[in-house]
Amino acid sequence: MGYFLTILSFFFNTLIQGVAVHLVLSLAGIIFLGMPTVLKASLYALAIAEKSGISPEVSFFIAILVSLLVGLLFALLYTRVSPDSFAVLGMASMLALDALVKSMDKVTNGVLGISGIVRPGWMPDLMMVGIVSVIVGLICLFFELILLQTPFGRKMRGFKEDEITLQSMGINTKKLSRFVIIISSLFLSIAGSLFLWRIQFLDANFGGVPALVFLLTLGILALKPRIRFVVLGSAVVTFLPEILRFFQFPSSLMGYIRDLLYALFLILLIHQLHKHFIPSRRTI
Amino acid sequence: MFVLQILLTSLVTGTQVLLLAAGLYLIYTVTRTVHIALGASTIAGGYAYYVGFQMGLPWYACLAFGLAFSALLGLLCYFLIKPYIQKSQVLLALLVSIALGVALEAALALVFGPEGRYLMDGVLPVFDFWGVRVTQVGLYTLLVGLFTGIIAYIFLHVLPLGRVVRAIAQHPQCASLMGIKERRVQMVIYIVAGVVAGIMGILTGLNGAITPYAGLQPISMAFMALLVGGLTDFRGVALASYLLVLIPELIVSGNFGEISFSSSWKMVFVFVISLAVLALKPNGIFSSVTRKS
Amino acid sequence: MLTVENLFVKFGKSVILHDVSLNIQKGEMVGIIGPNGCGKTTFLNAISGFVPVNAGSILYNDDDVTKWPAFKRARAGIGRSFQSAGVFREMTLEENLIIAVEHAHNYAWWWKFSAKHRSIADKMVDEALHEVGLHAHKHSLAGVLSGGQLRLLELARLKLSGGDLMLIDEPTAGVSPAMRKILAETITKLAKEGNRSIMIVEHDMKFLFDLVDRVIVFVEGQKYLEGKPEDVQKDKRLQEVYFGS
Amino acid sequence: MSIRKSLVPVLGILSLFMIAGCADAGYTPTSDTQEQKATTNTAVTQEAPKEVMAVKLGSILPMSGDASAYGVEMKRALDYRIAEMNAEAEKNGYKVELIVEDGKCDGSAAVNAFQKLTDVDGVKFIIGGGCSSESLGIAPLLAEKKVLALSAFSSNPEVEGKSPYLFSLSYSDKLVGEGLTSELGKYKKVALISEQQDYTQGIKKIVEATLKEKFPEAEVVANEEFAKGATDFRNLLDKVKSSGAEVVLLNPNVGVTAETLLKQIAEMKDWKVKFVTQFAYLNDKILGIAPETAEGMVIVDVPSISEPAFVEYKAKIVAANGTLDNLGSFYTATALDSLNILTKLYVDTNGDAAVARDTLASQSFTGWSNSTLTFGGKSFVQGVNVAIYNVKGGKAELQN
Repeated sequence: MGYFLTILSFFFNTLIQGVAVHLVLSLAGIIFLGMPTVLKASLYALAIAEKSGISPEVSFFIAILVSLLVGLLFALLYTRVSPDSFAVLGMASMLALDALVKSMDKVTNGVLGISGIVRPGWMPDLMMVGIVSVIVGLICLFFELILLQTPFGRKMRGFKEDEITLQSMGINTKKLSRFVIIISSLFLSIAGSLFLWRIQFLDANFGGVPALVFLLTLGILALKPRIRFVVLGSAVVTFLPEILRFFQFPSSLMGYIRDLLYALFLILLIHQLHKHFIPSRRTI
Repeated sequence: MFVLQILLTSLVTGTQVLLLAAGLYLIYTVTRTVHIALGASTIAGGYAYYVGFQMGLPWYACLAFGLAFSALLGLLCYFLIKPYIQKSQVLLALLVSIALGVALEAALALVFGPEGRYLMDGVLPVFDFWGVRVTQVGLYTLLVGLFTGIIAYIFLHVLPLGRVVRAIAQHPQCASLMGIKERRVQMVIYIVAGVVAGIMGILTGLNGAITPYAGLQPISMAFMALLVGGLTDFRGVALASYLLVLIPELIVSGNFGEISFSSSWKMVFVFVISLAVLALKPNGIFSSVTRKS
Repeated sequence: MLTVENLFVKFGKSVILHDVSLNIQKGEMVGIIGPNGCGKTTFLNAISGFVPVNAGSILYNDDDVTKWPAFKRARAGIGRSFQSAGVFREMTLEENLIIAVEHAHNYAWWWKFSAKHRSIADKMVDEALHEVGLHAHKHSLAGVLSGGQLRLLELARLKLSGGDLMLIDEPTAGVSPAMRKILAETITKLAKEGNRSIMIVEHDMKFLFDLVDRVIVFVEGQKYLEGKPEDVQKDKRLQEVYFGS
Repeated sequence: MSIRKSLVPVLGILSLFMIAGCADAGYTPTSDTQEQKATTNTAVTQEAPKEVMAVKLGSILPMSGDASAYGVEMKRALDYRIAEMNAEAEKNGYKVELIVEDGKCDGSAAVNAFQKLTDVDGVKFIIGGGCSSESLGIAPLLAEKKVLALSAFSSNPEVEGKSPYLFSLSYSDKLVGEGLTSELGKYKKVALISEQQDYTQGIKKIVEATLKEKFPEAEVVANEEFAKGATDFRNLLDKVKSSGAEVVLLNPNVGVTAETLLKQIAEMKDWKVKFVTQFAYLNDKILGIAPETAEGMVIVDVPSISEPAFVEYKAKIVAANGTLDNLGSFYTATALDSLNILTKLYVDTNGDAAVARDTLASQSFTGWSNSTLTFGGKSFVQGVNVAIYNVKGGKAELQN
């Protein structure tokens, strides 16, 4: 029973991250490579807050606050520098945060990571975590479903295709892009907190390039502005590694084979899907 | 003497970043693609040299083998990213490049194992002068860096092919109107960038050791040097490459009494400096404003 | 309505617009012509806020908009069309117009769920599409339309956005003669209905002279000639500019 | 509206779950290697004539990732011993079944493996975690589920007192740290160079604490850390040299990093200083590369087991299942001891982990790694002392 629950909560956890990636990458076309950084920063906020004696619920809000703060930093950066600089700085921020976390071991316990993270009282065991993940996952999915029907959703789709035309219609595209980066950061930290409460251990190597490839695959699978693509993408990304379990790979090579297949899958996926992708944003 | 030693060692590291930034500069200006996989292909070039070294080939044969492999890799990267360059889909080109980088690194780890490898046995020969030391490989790196810089300058500003590259960079459509086979030039650029990156991978490997996952940090630094330096002028990129290596090295090597940062903090300072520069001057230090429309 | 005083626009060292002053009354239609690279489009970009101004000022309905960002000027009523038709090709014609309607009338986020709002918006969209004769393609993606049809859709959207100054950038570029007649009618209807002022940048002199009240000729970023279409057409300085003395 | 259209795939996915759910019952994760599968099948089909107790043990070991060599080699030793015990199943009255899960030397993977072992396989006795990060990861979950875990090579001092159900037969790094500090304390100006990796960070923390406590007058003039897998230490070494340190603790991870560090020290011909290091340099190949730089280096390491009976037994395992070089003699001994002790406790308490825990904490046992193995209420086994080596002419010679 437990393993089924793990897969279930992993799927819905991926769904929440899928919504975050769908909003910023698929809908708005913003190449936000700093997502793993936002995720890792909010997780460390949660873990450090809990370790310094704060209750899990309050620590959760601290994590949300930190993710919004880091999201805001990225949002301001997005409107300040060119999209390519934003992409590269996002990736470099992953390396910088990794170095920071591993060097400040007085605060973050360094390379050893933080273990023994306590779940909230009303969420004592795996069963409850699974149920909460399902509920929160559905709420986030429903939220995005509504969002796509609002003016904001249409403006985001317009933003991806032609920011200049939107501006000529009187829409503040800077505020729009900042809002979507912050919203996606919020979703990322919600997914991250649930993951951390399930695993109860924060590894210092969390959130590197594998996490980025994971999120980008989600983004590519759900490149159409429809909810069902987010669900489909999350399912594929959840069950893809499971297929690996049926091959008899020597376990010492398993990690590398998984990364290799994930990357090749992403390249093949993009190659197949790129025929009906819209050209990236036009500048006059 | 201590500061002089830090400067010299940082000069070698800076040249490594510069070599990578040169490859990136060519690819980015001509095809507007953020080619992250170049980091992994530098390491692959180093491993190709290692294979030759294991087979007991003399160093020049290993070098030739390494560079040939890097050129092939550059070609492979080009064919995989080509469809997205034409349809100017920057997002997809970037994602494919990241995935290519991850695939390459995972493949290297599978074949050669996660442990580091040496491209040369024993302690590196060292030159000592005025109380300062530099390894033989480090000296070669400086010479290669200087040589590449001069070639790049001549290539871009004197030779006809250089003008072609700059024409495509500024306005691809009218470049193809003038009969420049854009496709072929882009392919040549990817191969040249692959070879230059291969040289960097081999020199870095010789100067220390080579590990499969060592590609991401140098490519990030090279990219930030590209952006901080400004995309219009390679001299800006060259200066930014050295600054982005030197300033963090000095901070990390400095011993300011109580607070002293150890070398693991380097990447934090590289990021903070690039962030500060790009926030103040979004187009980089040396960029000139040109009409965008 | 719109007053431009001593406008200077520079890129690096090259001066694109050199001391340009201009005045447009409410409901007036003004045309701008001139050889390539004389700064026509840059002038539109400067007024609509897409290009920073180095010196001079732009007053619109007695607001100094020189420093305003593009979206703020658009909200104040400066509509803008583009050479390559600012239309979202991956969205349906209906969605293209709905974005304008819901933004111009700043509908609440939940308006799509209330039948009342939906019917009002539908009526507006249908009416606008009928006017430009594109109602048949209402639910198809804008990408399927031809160049001229895209321009018509853009004009329909401009009407729904409700600005009272329209800057139209080379509407006839790549458009068949038959379609040009429809474009001219649509632009005239657009101006007359809302008593809007229109500024059109155009190469096709015949199309422009039949349409506008006043013509301005730009040469090397300066105002070279101004006046009624008939006078400007007969003026020999115009021949010099286009066909060389 | 598109809600109806988007519900269809959602239902489709959930039904996929149902299948995955019910398939779950018969589902054994394939991370077990081939021969492991063989043992579980034989246990089911072969009807034991006499009442033979099935001893079900779980194990979390680093089968992939950086420390995979340790996990793979330890499994060889365990499999050999289990095959030996199961051959006399009728005589002993019990038959051992071991389910191995990959902890990837990573806390979150260890927790996943733990949840799978306890939820799916219902295991109450676990050999592991392997790496300290694995043990630290699962420690908070042991008491909650009343599962007893006995580790063979987790040596990070943070394991001490982490959970009443977590024990380690390995010496604590504290011992090695104190051994190193007593060498470093002989000098006034001390420098530390350590890699950002869980074993080396553990050592560094102990050395810092013990220096402050036992040798207050020794001043730490440089305390440098470098990222895992770094390959260029020249600026770092110059900084340490300029700090005027008289003794330098070299604290890298074993393998290429240690070799690269020594090579780059050898490049600094004019830097004569005393080096103290942990077992990473107890390797003639590395010392042989720069013998004159390594001359006089002090190496503090784990005791080695040289008892003939053990050496002979270990040789038999190597002949049957393959080399144990990475694991080394001490950790091969602790691996076998952990299996023997857990099996004995399982049989004596009939699989009751709580009673087994109390017995393990209080009583003493005999084993290969030490004549008497007692925990005395502590998480680490007591009474293990370190070995000091001096490097002469590129060779490490035992001092005491």
